[in-house]
Amino acid sequence: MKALYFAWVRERIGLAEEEIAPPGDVVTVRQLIDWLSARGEGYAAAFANPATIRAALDKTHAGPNAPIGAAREIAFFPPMTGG
Amino acid sequence: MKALYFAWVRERIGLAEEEIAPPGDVVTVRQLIDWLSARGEGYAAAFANPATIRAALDKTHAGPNAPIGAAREIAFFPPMTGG
Amino acid sequence: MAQPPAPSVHVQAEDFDPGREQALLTRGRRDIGALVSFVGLCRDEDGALESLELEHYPGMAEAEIARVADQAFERWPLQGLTIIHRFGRIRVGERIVLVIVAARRRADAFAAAEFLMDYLKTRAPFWKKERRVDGAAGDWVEAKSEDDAATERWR
Amino acid sequence: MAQPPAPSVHVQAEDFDPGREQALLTRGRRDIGALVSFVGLCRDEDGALESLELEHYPGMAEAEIARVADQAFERWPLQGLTIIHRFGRIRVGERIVLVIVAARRRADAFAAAEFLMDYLKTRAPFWKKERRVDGAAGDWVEAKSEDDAATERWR
Repeated sequence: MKALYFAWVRERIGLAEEEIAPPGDVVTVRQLIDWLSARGEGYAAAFANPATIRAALDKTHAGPNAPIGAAREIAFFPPMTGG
Repeated sequence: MKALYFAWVRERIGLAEEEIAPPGDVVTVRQLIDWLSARGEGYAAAFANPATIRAALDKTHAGPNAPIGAAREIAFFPPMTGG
Repeated sequence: MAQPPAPSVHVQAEDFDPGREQALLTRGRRDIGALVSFVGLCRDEDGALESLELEHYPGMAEAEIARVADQAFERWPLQGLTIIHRFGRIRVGERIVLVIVAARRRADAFAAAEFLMDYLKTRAPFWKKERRVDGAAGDWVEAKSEDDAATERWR
Repeated sequence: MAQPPAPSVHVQAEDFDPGREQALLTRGRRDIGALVSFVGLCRDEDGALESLELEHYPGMAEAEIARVADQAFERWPLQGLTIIHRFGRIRVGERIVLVIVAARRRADAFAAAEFLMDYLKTRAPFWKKERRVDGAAGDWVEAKSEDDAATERWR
């Protein structure tokens, strides 16, 4: 699946997007965050405070317990500050 | 003093404005309405339902018990429908 | 921080340009974060209305709108305010009234704009008479008790 | 009564013209009594800010704004709706976002406009980074808990 990162999540990870292939036991958004956090310092810094991380599955907001399912795209970003 | 009439108050009285000289015992707006009502059919029709009459003394809203005092201009009109 | 300008209040027969008025209010300003504008239009109920004839009390209309504007400045931190109210013949689809509120924050701008419209409806000396498509003079528009209720909630 | 048109939603780098958008929304209409427009502008806090860089999530931004617009149409009887949100570099004093709501009655137009702004603030995928006058990259603007509270009141 494709992972997208925005704002300071993008800056800390150092990537705007990448292909990821999480193992089968990564079922929820929260589990995917934990799995990504173990990939390196940038990821660990980006996901250090899960309370400040928002996620979207196929461009729809998703909570930490949402199942990733067959989503083709997951995005991580800070709380929104548009408007 | 000058009396001004607006909207259907004006139409029923048949005048937009006139000079009036109420006697000294006409002290409040309500008493002036009663005094005017006795001047003829048009006035009586205009002021038949005091609940639908608003007044202004020198271009400031005034309630029925407000003293006319030294006001130079009094206006009578229906509830406002601007905006 | 610059002193907010005095409210701009106009009572006029001519139409106005909402975009131009917004631009005038914000030109060169760095302190405005939110601009709420309200335009009231002459709406047709059932195809029978040709226009409204708006009568007003010259002098009192301007004074009363200015009083309401001052109240808005006392109640909310505002950066600017424009109010235009037309009188005379206004056809269906045409603009009647404009309120623009500039503020740092959107909640203040929204609240002040709604307050101003509620107060203008019930306190500004304007009266609407209907003119019908068939040429007949229509009725005077009656004041709505819901407008009084809307005004009451600001007390 | 004509069916209200679909919401007009645009996510773009270019500036917009609020007056033109209002005119487009009301042109030829007889059923609109109230037009509430909100413009959010880039405000300078203390003279140190040069501009904001607005990052967004292409595709999701449009989709999320359209979802919020649909919710507004479900909650209030509306006659038309335009939403424009810019991205990219926006200097102090420039416009960021536009919401225009057309309705028969002003209470519906005001409520829907405020609802839309509250929801856009907390749900539309945009993020603001400050660029300072001294050339330094500033901070990412932090989400405000008051914005969450503003959104909560519509539940």
